[in-house]
Amino acid sequence: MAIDALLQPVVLFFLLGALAAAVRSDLVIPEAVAKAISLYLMMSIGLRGGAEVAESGFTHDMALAGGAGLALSFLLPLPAFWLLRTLGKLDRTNAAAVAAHYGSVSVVTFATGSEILRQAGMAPAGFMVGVLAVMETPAIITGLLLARAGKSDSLASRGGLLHETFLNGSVILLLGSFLIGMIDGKEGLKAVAPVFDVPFRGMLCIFLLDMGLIAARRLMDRRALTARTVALALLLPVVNGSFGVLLGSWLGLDAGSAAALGILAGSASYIAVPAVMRLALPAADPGLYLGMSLAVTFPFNLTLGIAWYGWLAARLIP
Amino acid sequence: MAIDALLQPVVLFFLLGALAAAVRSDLVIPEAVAKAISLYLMMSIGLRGGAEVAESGFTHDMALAGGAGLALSFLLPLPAFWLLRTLGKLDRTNAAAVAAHYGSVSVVTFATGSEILRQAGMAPAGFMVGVLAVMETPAIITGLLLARAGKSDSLASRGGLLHETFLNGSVILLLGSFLIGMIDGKEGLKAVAPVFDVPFRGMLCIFLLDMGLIAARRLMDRRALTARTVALALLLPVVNGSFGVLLGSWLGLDAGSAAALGILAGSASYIAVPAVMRLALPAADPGLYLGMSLAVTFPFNLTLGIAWYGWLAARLIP
Amino acid sequence: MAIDALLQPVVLFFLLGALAAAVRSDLVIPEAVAKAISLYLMMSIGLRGGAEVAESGFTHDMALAGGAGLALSFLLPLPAFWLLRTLGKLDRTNAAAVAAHYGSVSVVTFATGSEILRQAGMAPAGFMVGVLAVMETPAIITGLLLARAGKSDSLASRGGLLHETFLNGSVILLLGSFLIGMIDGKEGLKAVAPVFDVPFRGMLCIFLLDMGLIAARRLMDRRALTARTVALALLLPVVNGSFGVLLGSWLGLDAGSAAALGILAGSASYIAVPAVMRLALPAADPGLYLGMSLAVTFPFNLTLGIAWYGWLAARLIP
Amino acid sequence: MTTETTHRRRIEVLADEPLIPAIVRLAAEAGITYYTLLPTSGGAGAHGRWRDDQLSGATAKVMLLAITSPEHAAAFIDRLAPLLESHHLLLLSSDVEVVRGSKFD
Amino acid sequence: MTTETTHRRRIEVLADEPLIPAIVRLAAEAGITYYTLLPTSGGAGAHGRWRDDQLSGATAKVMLLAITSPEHAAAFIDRLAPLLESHHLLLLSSDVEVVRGSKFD
Amino acid sequence: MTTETTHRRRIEVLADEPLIPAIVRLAAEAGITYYTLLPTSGGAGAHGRWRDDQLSGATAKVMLLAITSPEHAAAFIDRLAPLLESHHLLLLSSDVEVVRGSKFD
Ligand SMILES: Nc1ncnc2c1ncn2[C@@H]1O[C@H](COP(=O)(O)O)[C@@H](O)[C@H]1O
Ligand SMILES: Nc1ncnc2c1ncn2[C@@H]1O[C@H](COP(=O)(O)O)[C@@H](O)[C@H]1O
Ligand SMILES: Nc1ncnc2c1ncn2[C@@H]1O[C@H](COP(=O)(O)O)[C@@H](O)[C@H]1O
Ligand code: NA
Ligand code: NA
Ligand code: NA
Repeated sequence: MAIDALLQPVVLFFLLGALAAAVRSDLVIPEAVAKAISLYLMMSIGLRGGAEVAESGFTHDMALAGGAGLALSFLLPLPAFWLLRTLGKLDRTNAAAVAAHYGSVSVVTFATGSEILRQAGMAPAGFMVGVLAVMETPAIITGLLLARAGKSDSLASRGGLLHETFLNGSVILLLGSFLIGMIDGKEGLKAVAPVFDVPFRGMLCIFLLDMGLIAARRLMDRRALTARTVALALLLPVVNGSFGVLLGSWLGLDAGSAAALGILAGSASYIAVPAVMRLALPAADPGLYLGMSLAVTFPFNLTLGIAWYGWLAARLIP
Repeated sequence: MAIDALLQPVVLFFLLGALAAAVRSDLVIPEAVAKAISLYLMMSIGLRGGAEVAESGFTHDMALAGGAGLALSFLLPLPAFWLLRTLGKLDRTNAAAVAAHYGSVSVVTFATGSEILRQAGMAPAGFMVGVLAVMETPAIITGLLLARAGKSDSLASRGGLLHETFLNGSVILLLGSFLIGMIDGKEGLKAVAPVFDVPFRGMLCIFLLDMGLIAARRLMDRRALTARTVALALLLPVVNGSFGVLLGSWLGLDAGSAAALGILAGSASYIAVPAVMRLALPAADPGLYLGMSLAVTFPFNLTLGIAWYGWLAARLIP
Repeated sequence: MAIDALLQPVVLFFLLGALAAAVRSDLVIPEAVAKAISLYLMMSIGLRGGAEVAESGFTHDMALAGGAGLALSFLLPLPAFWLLRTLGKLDRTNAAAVAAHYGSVSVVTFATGSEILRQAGMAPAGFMVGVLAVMETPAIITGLLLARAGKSDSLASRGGLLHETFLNGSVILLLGSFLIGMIDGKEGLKAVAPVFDVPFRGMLCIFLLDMGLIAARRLMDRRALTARTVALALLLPVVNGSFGVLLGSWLGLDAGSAAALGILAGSASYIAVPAVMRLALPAADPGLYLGMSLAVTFPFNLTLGIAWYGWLAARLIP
Repeated sequence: MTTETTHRRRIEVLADEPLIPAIVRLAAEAGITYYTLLPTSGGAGAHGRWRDDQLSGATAKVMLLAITSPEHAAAFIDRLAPLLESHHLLLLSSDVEVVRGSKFD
Repeated sequence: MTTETTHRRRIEVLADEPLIPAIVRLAAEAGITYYTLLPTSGGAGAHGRWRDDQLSGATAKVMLLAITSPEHAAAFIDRLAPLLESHHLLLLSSDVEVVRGSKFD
Repeated sequence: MTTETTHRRRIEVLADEPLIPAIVRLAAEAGITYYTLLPTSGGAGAHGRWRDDQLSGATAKVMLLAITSPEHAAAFIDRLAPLLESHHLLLLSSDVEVVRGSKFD
């Protein structure tokens, strides 16, 4: 699976973007369009997941996976925080901010992973999209508690923080589309499938081209990254992701869904969490948390992590 | 039809957008993309309408519907103006500006209505797209006459007004695409159907998500709206729209086309007319006319109005 | 072929855009979206060309066409420079800058031409996309040598020039997509065909609408253009393009590929080359080179040039 | 060496997009033919809050920047002043120094 | 005729997008309720280079422009000054002339 | 309490996008390493009218803003002045006050 996965257009376009940035080409995807594609991906993922749940109905597995996701998002920041403080030598604020990113999830990593698993005949269950939505925010709360945030000099004390945390646009769009998918079902979505289903993988290619550009440019301007933090940005996904797969298999999920839980646990946020952290923990360095999650962990997951979580799940759940 | 219509993805995405704005989420569709989708919708509507006319040839109904649309757009602002002055207690300038919006049409209301009618087996004739194009501008002229505009202190006296009125980008794009559709016909458009036909409903979903955000945000910042103007923004579409359906049925149009004439009469512009009014009647409050047309009338038509015009047409024209 | 070609949606949308600009309508395609579509076109052209080469394997024709393209791009600026100096009465710097544009190529002219040829049963070989990529930059080098550029007062001496020349975003994207197409082949690209293959012609329509607007607006603000330079902007494509067809036929290429070589030779760059010239030859007038290539040569090729190169190739290579 | 600079006026006008062509014509009447337009993304004033709106463009605001001589600046301000309130405009004027002052008359 | 103008302070704050609503609230506390937001596309400072980033918006910077009285300007600067370093803000203050000065208190 | 402010120079350069990296390098030679880039959407000058053009970016203009000490500002102006005409640049210089002046040398 690993080699095949690496040669798929989605991954090759990511590498093309990274290469273009590495040679300092001026290639740029207009940000308005990149943003729109990221919204499209969330709508599409939500709708398709919801439609599948509408078909399968509520199941025991669904509740288990949801609970597991909630727990993971709340708790994964704790060991991560400890590693970042000790091995990473980060101060409390930065360690807490980074830990929140690793407890939360990356929508695009999930999307790419789902496609690769599907290709390999291990499609995750539709309800995993719900788990994805559930896992976005709890980690932020843990992160803020770890940082003992909310000191008086912060602009965050002027409000807006709760909104950024719970009503983040991407979370709402994902959950809302999931609900619409559940209401309308596969049949009701037929008329919009030429936009939200069929072109999904192609749109993902364009988005990953942009991610390659952004990730590589961040890596080249790695002012904030040290050898220690780079090492942790490789270690955390492996540890968290493997644990996610183990948990999924222990809970009796099918192989595809367990692999997806691993992908969620192993991925790190770079859209919802940074926006909250900029406001809540302004003293934390965005160069650090975006550098780790976007420039190191994201490419690692895309190229090796997803393949590893999939392989592990296939071994554990035959 | 009403309930089914409300549960369609297009409407649900509108409600999702409105909800996101209502809870003050930061969800935003990049404006460049929203603008591009609105241009896409006009191209698609124009092409498909033109291709249908190319197939059906010119008919008696077409001429009747065109004449009716022209007359409606010129004359509907008159009773609206009177209602806005008396019931609405607006000054002359504001009443004239608002009246022009209600005489003109909303392309997206028409597009959504056509899809809903088509779903219900009442597809309007292709030439109704021509009627849509015809109805965009006459109401502006009536509005300006009502306002006795063109006083010397206005920047409008420096020209540009005629261009904004008659050569508004959206009108040209709609008419031009209609012509291209007529020239190339269904056969000639086959190669571009994967862009201009198949994905239409999905694109409409994305656009309506944005409209939900914009409409709800305007409603929440309703500084310029009073109970009276909100009531009129609900009354005007019902009155104008019902009259449009009656007129269509009296002229002998098929049920779908009569319903579409009702949708056109009942809808209010929020793209072409505001741009002209800002220049021609700067003293009129954009918060008022955009608030009424976009934040009240548009959602009303989308959820109830279209269903009502369709029901009425189906009753009158069996 | 000529008349049919002129009535295709792609060409009609170009004319619609030109007409809208001519009547000074405010129609505008948001630049972020236009830019994104141009990137899309390059990805699509590259992928499809690469996939075709993956199927056909490397051939003798491919090497010949590549060598011919390289030579044309390096050498076509020389006679163009001479004509621009003598007939065009341009100074050395401006003549050199313009000559570089005509030695290089226009991706959209190639894309539109390929579609028109395909329609006429003369589809060019997939490797012509590689020739397109090869022809983008050599002309820039010849142009800079002709201008004896690099004087000390130029900002270009502060570097960046080599990057702009060889690592221009559009060149990298085209070549990279071509490679991905070769790696994945038609089979591997199936999942992304709904984005990169099927909607190609429709997307081209939207882009050409924008090109019509831009070209006509430039022509109307033709400050920098003289009767002589306009005449040359019509003469150069005919001469270069006919020579390209002759060369292709002499090398034994099939009729479609020879016509495509003519289109490449006859077209003038308006994306990659202007960006380099602004930096390398700041004293050259962008109004002149963009006016000639975008406002005169591009419309000429679209409406007449392509048809002529196609006709010539069909006659020479039965 | 120190390059010599000249004093000029920096005029800034914030206006709804549909009004810009007319304001450019007004500026030309006051002798100002060179200008630069800058985009904006939101704001708040006496007439409420706004966000960027490219849909109709009716309430998208654009900032016009013109560097000019004190005389032309005064002529322009005189013409624009009566329209400020009715057209919801913002008009700013400040000092600026330029090289090659003759280009900015 | 020469239209009379009044002196005011031009305040500019460059801040990451997620901070803007909080800064707008801070400005309101200092008596500044009217403002305009301008987009930016890149830059470099003590904390490194950046480019426009609409993806998360976390590091996209926005320029807030407010014309106000010297008193309100001072009150705003007093409140913002302690946050400048920790929040990576840029704060500028300069002179500007406006017509109808009472609108800009 | 009134926060202390320091006088600095506000330098603005309007240039075609492809020239920006070279201008940033020129600024660095003059000791200016911090700057902000602002987008523009159109304008008119001695070389004609223009509109935003992201297609090739060749004639899209960007505004570079740098706050710096008078010495660095002068050094930058000296270097840029000879290029103004040939490169179609706009160069503005004005006074501005900042908090924590040492950050803006
Ligand atoms: N004092 C100010 N400072 C900055 N921008 C302002 C100010 N007053 C008004 N504006 C801008 O000008 C627009 C129109 O102002 P108004 O007519 O007062 O609503 C506002 O929405 C703001 O964007
Ligand atoms: N002296 C300056 N001139 C212009 N912009 C600046 C200056 N210093 C900082 N900035 C802007 O403010 C941002 C944050 O500054 P810093 O906190 O120093 O990284 C930078 O990325 C620049 O965009
Ligand atoms: N006096 C001015 N005020 C504002 N912008 C100007 C001025 N002069 C030139 N510009 C801008 O600088 C660009 C280049 O100027 P030019 O080289 O004169 O064509 C113009 O297109 C304008 O956008
Ligand atoms: Na995670
Ligand atoms: Na109407
Ligand atoms: Na050529």
